[in-house]
Parts: sequence; structure tokens; C-alpha cells
Amino acid sequence: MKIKIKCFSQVKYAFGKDELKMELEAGTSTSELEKMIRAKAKGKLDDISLRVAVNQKYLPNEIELKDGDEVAFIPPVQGG
Amino acid sequence: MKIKIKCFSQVKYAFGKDELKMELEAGTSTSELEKMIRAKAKGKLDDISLRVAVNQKYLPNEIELKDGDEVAFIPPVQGG
Amino acid sequence: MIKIEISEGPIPFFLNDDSRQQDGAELIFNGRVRATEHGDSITALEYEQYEGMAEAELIQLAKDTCQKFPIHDLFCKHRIGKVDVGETSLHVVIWSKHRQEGIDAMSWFIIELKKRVPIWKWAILEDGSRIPSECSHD
Amino acid sequence: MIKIEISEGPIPFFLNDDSRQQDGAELIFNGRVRATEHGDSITALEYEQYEGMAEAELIQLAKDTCQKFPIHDLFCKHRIGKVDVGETSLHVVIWSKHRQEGIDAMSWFIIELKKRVPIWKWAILEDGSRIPSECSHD
Repeated sequence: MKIKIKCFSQVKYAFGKDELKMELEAGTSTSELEKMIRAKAKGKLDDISLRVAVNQKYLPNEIELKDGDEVAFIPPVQGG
Repeated sequence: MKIKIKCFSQVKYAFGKDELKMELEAGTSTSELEKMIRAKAKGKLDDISLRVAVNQKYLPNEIELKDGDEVAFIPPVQGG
Repeated sequence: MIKIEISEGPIPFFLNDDSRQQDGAELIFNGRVRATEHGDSITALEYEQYEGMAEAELIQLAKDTCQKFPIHDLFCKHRIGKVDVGETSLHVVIWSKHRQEGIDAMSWFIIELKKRVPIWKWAILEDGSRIPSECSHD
Repeated sequence: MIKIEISEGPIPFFLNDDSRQQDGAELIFNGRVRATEHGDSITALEYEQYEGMAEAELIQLAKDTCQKFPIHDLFCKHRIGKVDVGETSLHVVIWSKHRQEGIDAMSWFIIELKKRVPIWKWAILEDGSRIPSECSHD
């Protein structure tokens, strides 16, 4: 299945990109994807807490992703 | 000695005047004057707490008035 | 810095200022006249001051506030005379580095103003009569 | 009522409104960019948003604030893109009957905004480089 990952702030800085597109196995969960993303960042996200949003909503718990989902790993926000 | 009494809010309402001029015996204190003023108001100031200011400064304690003093018995303030 | 003004007529608000380097928080309070005063319908309030003492007390209070809280500037205008319903009687601007100290300073400043600055309200009722407002408002 | 706007370019403040009958308190907060960010001198901040989600979260937060506190209206504009030192990035106006509920609502709204609305800051340093700001500010 195809997943779009939106990158902001330190995640964008780590990858140098606004967006990643990934092809994942069916049934991949948000926390499995987070592990992949952290590994891919090669340490650059190690000290950064990330909250997950799927299709523009924060998720309180892990879920299984579906084809076409838009995922964001959200570093601490800094509005205001 | 001559004393000027400035009247505001409920004190003004009680006397219908901005200002009272009184001739007092030397040595009259602020609390003696307050008693006179309350008596003069014939009950209209009975439920109203009054703070005393002499020459435009609040006084924490009773003092003896001097000739020419400007006194105000200040009802609860309501700015803002 | 402190700016204090007590005057009649509508309050011109302090101007926008984009030139500050270290003030991350600008907090503004506008106290406005409500159409109800202690349950009575009113058309306006009339503010009375103890001329001289009101300004002196307000300046002292502004200084006290700047000493008590780490704020940079406190500007305050208080209108006296007749103020129609909806209009601003009190305009306060506080500039500070961070938000919280500005909020705390604003809150304390207004509480103290309502305790010690010799300004009073007269309610102007719908029938045109004019009576001293009965208690300090909250 | 709620008005929420996230946009680029300078923030036009909400207009003065003398027509309200029952709102005795108007509280305004302007969050401005300081010349120092976590000890570094900066010339500007660049605000980045998660487009769509930032606005949805801000609207939900405004609704939550109006439910939690007895306030009448909450208006908020958040600027994104480059904001120079001194300029306003966040403009919030809260109207309420009395002062205290407006102060409490303002305080809570901004604390929550800084926890949950997906907007971030990039610091633009004096040498022109651009780095994500390292922690949430207070």
C-alpha cells in the first residue's frame, strides 16, 4: 500500500523534504512506521518526541494504516 | 481652623454638594470629623464604609487636622 | 516606562508598535460599559474622579506594578465623564518579554485600581435619573 | 462566536467595536517576534503550518475554550511565513461579560495552542541560515 508522509520542522530538516512517499506492507502500524522513519533519519530524530497524526487527526493509540493514508510525525509544536 | 471637605459619589449624593467648608476647633482629628460628617448626613452614610484622605493622600491612621487641610471621606471606589 | 492619562471624551487607543526587539507579549485590556448595572438598565455611566489624587494614585499603582512584575511598560488611559454603553472607559496596555508575567501584571493592576484609585461611577438610568452606583463592580 | 484565520503577511487587527451591550471586558493578546530565540540573535522567524490540520485544530481549540469558559467571542489570527522581529505572529481577542473569565480563557487558549496546533518556527539567523527552532517557547 502507498502512504504519504508529511514532514514538518525537525522531520523536514532531517530529511530535507516536505513529503516522503513509501510503499508499505498491508497491516503496517503507525508505530512500525515511526520506527522505520526514525531509522531512516539516522539518529537525527533520536531526541525528538513525535506525535502521530493520520489524515490530519492526532491519534491517541497505534492503528493499522490503510492504502492512501496521509501520515505526519509531529515534533513539538511551537505556534504563538 | 478652616477645613475643606471634598465630596464624591455617595457623600456628594448625601449632601448634594461637591464641597463642604467647616470651621473646626484646633486639634480636631480625622475620626472626630468623620463622626460629624456621618451625623450631618442623617443616616444616609450609615451603611457606607469611608476611607479618609487628607491633602489627597490616604491615611492609614487617625491624625489631627491642621488649618487649611483638604479632607475627603472616600466611599468604595469603582474605577475601571 | 509608564504612561497614565485620565481624560474626558472617547479614548484613542495607543498606537501599534512593531519596533520592539525584546517584548514578545503585548496584552491589552479594554473595560467597556455594559447596559446593566446591578440589575438596572442603564444608558451610560458617568465616571467621577478626585481630580489630582486619582492621577497620583494611578501613577503610583503603575509604578508598583512595574516593580512587582517583570514587565517593561504599562500604559493606561481612564476616561471620566459620561461613557455610553459599549464604549471603553479603561484602556491598559502591558508589554513584557513573555506572556505570563503580562497576564499576572494586568490582573493585579486592575484589581488594585478598583481598590484604591479614587474614581466612581454614576449610573444614568433609562428615565434619565443619575444615581451613584451602589457597589464596586468585579 | 469564533473567527479563526491563518494567513501570510502582516496581521490586520480586528476592528474596534463599541456596539456591544453586555461585554464589559475585551482582552487582546499580540504575540510578537523577539530578536532572540533560545539565546541566538535572529532577524525573523518563519512560521510553518500543517495546512488544513492547523486550522482545524485551531477552530476546535477555540470551540473548546468557549465551552470551558463563559466567554462570548474568541477571534484569532495566526500569521505564517516570515515574520520580522517586532511584528505580530498571533493576535487573539476575547470578549466576555467580566474581566476574570476573559483572562482565564486567554491564558488557557494560548497554553493549549502551544501544545496542539501544528505550527512550527524556523529561526532565521543573522548570517541568513534557517534552522528549526529547538523547543517550544513559553
